[in-house]
Amino acid sequence: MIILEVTGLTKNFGGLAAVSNIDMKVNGGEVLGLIGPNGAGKTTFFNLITGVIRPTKGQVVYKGKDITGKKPHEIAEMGIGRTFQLNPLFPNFTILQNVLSSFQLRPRSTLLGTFFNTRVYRNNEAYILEQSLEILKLVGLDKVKDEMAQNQPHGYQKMLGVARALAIKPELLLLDEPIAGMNPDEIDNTIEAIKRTSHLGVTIILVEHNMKILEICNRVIVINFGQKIVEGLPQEIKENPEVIRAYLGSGHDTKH
Amino acid sequence: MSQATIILLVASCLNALILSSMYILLGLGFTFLFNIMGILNFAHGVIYMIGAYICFILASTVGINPWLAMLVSIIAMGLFGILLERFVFRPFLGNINLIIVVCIGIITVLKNAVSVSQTYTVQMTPPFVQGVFKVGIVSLSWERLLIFLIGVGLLILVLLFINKTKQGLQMRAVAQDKEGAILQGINVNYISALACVIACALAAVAGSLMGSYLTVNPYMGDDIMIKVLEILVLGGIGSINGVFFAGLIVGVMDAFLPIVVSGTQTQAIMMFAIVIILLFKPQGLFGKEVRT
Amino acid sequence: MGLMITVRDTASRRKNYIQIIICGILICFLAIVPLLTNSPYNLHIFILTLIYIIAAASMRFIMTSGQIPLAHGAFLGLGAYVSGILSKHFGISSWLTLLVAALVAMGVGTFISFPFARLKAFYYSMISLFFGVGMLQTIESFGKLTGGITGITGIPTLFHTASKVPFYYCFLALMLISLFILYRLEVSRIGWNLKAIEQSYLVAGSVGISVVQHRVLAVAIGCFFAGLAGGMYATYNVTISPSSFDMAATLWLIIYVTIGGMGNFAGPIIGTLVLFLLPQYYSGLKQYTPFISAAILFAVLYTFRDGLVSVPGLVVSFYKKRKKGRSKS
Amino acid sequence: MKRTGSTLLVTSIIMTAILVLSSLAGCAKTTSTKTSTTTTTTTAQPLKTYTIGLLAELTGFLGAYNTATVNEAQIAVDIVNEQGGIVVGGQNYLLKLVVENGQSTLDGTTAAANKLIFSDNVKIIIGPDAYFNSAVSGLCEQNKILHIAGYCTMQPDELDASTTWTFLGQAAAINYFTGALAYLKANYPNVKTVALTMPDDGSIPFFGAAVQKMVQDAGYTVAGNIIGYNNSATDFSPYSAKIIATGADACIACSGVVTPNGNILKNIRDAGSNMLFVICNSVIPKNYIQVAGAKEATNVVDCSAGYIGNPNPSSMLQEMIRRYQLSTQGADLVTLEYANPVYELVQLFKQTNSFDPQTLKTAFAGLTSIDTFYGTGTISGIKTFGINQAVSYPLPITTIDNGVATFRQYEPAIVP
Repeated sequence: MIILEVTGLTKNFGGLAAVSNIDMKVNGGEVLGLIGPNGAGKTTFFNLITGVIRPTKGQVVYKGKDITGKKPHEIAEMGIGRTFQLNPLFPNFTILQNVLSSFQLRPRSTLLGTFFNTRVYRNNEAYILEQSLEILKLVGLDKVKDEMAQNQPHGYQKMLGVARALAIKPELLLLDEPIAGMNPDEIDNTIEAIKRTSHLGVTIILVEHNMKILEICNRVIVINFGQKIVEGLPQEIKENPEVIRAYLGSGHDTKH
Repeated sequence: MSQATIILLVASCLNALILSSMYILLGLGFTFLFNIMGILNFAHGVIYMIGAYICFILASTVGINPWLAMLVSIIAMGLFGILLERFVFRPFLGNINLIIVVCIGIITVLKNAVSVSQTYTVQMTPPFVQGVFKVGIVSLSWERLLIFLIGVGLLILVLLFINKTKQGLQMRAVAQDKEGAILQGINVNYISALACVIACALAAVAGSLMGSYLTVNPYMGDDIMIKVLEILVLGGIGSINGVFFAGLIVGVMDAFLPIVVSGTQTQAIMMFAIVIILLFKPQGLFGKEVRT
Repeated sequence: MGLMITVRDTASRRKNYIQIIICGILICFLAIVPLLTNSPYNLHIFILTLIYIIAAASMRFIMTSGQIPLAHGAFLGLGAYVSGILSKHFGISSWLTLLVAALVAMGVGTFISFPFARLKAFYYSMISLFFGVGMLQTIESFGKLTGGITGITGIPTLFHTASKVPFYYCFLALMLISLFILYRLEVSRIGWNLKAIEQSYLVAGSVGISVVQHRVLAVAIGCFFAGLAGGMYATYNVTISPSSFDMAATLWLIIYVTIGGMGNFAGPIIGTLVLFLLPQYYSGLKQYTPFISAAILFAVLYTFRDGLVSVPGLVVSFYKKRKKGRSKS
Repeated sequence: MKRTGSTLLVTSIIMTAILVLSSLAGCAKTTSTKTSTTTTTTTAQPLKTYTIGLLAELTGFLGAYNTATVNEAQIAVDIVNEQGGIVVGGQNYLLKLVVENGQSTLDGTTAAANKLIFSDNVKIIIGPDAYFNSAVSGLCEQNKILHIAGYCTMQPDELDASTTWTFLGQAAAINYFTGALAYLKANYPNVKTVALTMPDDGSIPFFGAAVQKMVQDAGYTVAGNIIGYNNSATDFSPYSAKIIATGADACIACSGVVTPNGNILKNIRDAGSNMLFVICNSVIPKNYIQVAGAKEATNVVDCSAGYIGNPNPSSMLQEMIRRYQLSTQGADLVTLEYANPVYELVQLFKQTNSFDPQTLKTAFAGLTSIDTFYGTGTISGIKTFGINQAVSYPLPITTIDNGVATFRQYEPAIVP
């Protein structure tokens, strides 16, 4: 069954089109890789889906509902979680507090309940606490839960991003360059964590310019200059000449 | 339309131009500081006041030529700008609260220092030029014309500076993207200091001129400060063109509103005009688009 | 309160106890102030301090969401004028006007903040600045009702007694209630969401925190207490004038918060206490007093920028470090 | 580096702690000492002092001006003390001024008045300036404190029938206006319509209304409404343009300080109009010449502070001028707005031979004339203020032509 459908999505910044006329379908439960060199418009694409910026034209349909141009928190409520490439966390909170403060939606407490510290509110918070600890175990951050987030190594911060995204109990999870700038064993851990997550039945779209990610994708879409150039299984993509040209054209490991 | 009304209108238009040139002069310096260091220099009005006082003291107490006095005051305030950047702004960059507090400290010290040190007499800088000339039915004093000319002249100079010279280009680079500029090997501290110097020098010019046109007193900077903020926000934070446009608007309002309403109401009306404009165009008239 | 539970390890529990004890001592001290001083004037100063503590604390509450309300002094004024005009010209009971003042301030604050809540926090600061100045100019220019620049005199008071003691205890109670409410909000999820928004509104949005709602909520609550404080000021001080709610008032509130310590709930309280009571000590210097104030400002600013509340922690860490150094050598 | 920093911290904490504690202690101490000073007036001592409260705006926009006037008052007190002080009840007293700062805000002034009454325990308060009296008169009424205002802008609650303990010890805006109007009436018959201008600081509904009435009673037609200007405007030429546009024969600057009035005059002349310009306030003519410029300062009538061209100044006034110039390197006297009340008080003390405010009040209210630095003052004001407690004295009229000020005559300037 199709969980997310994007038709003719376009975003122009001034003159140039960051994303132009992209169509795609995402099936429930799959891991979809969205790869392309730097500046190909991958992050813009995520921002468009999650309502951070409004598309110039085109439509985003999630589980049959049109979510084009909704507010970020509304889209999050509908169960689309995401991580960020650059500032994935609240720097002045501890790891655990980061995850705790990401539980906004369910269970939810009323304003008055929150203020008067009712039993409901306290139960909710207790429940949230154990949930958070579980999530931290899942992504392997339970050892450092009381450390300040900003003092953590890059890999941990990225994983914290994933944990926070999981906190909203997403059915669709958008990961923005989850392994960018990681060292090899960090990459292995991350990929493990992503696999575990997807086994929980979460649909995952991940953006990378690093071809290594292909091994966990069921399906891959390559975009360049804001346009979809090929779509297919990881194997086909690896050999595809256009892709290779795109990558050699803009050396993808100049970054970092 | 009677002749009196015509004279009134023409005179008001001239007032508008003169006021605008003064406001834009101050607004530019303020915008530089904001663009390059990302700070709101609430002490700008006081710097203007100090500039006026230096010129006044040299010209009337010491008794040297007012033009020379103005030059000295410009240089002095320029140096003051360097100190300001190094010891006041740089330590607190990025924390707007601390910047505000430190600005209050400076304002308190300078203002009270002046009002304590000066005995109560009417103080004003001797005029730079004198006399009146007539254009048709409207007559205008050379003094006001001078203020206008110097204002415009300096504006052109500043524009040439930021558009033509190397430092100017570097300034724009820093204003657009600090990290990028650092990567490009631009010395941001140097550029910031330069911005401070320019801002303070412009304030000193404005202060010296107004000090001879009006009188000097320790509180002359307060209203100007609000005007500058109006211009900054109305024109769009950090946009140079915005400063020009907003400066003109505020000048026109200041010249024409007093004719229809009385005294302090002009201020109130202007404020709410601006608030309403911002309610519909929050990023100002020339501001860049802001994302949530 | 899950966010609190997480920090319930032994060390921080001890810290909490210490905080509670300090609060207790402070409250006891404030409770016996009328017995300590025999002059109505000193009591007058303390009453003003109570009022400004509410103002400063409410301002900090807004600031936790990353917005700097540059009209907070004006909102004090709004409250003061609403309560003053209502009770003087319309003869409404002062108790009622306190509430009305708070609600009016809250309403106006919300109205102003709403269009700007979805933008960068900076724009709210700017609009509030102009709104504040504009409001004062309006008060000054429409003299019939507001008395123009001279302000309003002869406002009916809460207690018709010469003694200031009833005022003191009434306002002390009001202050404690306000602080309690603000504290509960801060340690609850709302407070943490505000802090989250302040750190990164992008991330906050992505986990389902409604940035707009929370920012507006923060401003509304802050302005409510500002209005309350203003009303208290009017009903106590009998005379109000625009000049005491101008830009400078706002900036001084920011000073109370920053010097006390932005990072801690106790910050504005300590800041206000110190910066309000100290000037009484050197007010004999007449026109030279501002210099002392400025000196204190710079001293605090350049020695510990996290404000006075950060001092004990710094001292403790300093001695711990020294002990370590000893044990090493 | 860190280490020194932290030691700095420790010291500064201790400092702050000490300051806080001692501030409380300080409050308590001040009260105790003040009570003791007041008791000294009753206990037997060779040299006794009597304390008078002086309420002034030492900081804020009135700061510089009031610092000067307070200085004048202090000089007056010094003169009295050097002449051996005053004798009350057969006992010789030296006068002492306690100055409190109102910070140029109404609330600050209220606080300062509270401090004078409750903390310094004074029974007589001189000052404050201008409309800040509205904060003080009521307090003095409640606490039976003799209050001698330095100036009065006719705002509500400053001086009216309800404030029986408040006296106006020094010529106010309305006096200057009365003098100027009388001179205008007598010497400029061809003036028919006048334009009125004054600062738009909330005084227009009250002072403005009174002035407008007086002008119409004098048989002039007022051109347009009263033109209120913003005291802190950057440029006053819009107001000048407005004044010229009214096409009046003369413009009367009913009150206000030198900067706006001088600039309005200057801009009127620069705009090519030569209408008669009448200034009524305490500022001396030479300041207007300075602000407006020699060429622009012409065809001006000025009714200003009392000591200009005073033909036979009292010995007190001469002494005052001498000392003031000594203390300020030859600056001009300002207005004596706090010195005159001191002078009047001294006379009252001598007359009633007591410090009791009640006695002093009844004595003052009973008088019809009292001596001032500027000569004999008349006590009047029943029609203007609703109470007969305002001291007015002859004010000098000066005309300015091409930057030359010439003293014309004295106008009685008695407020009805």
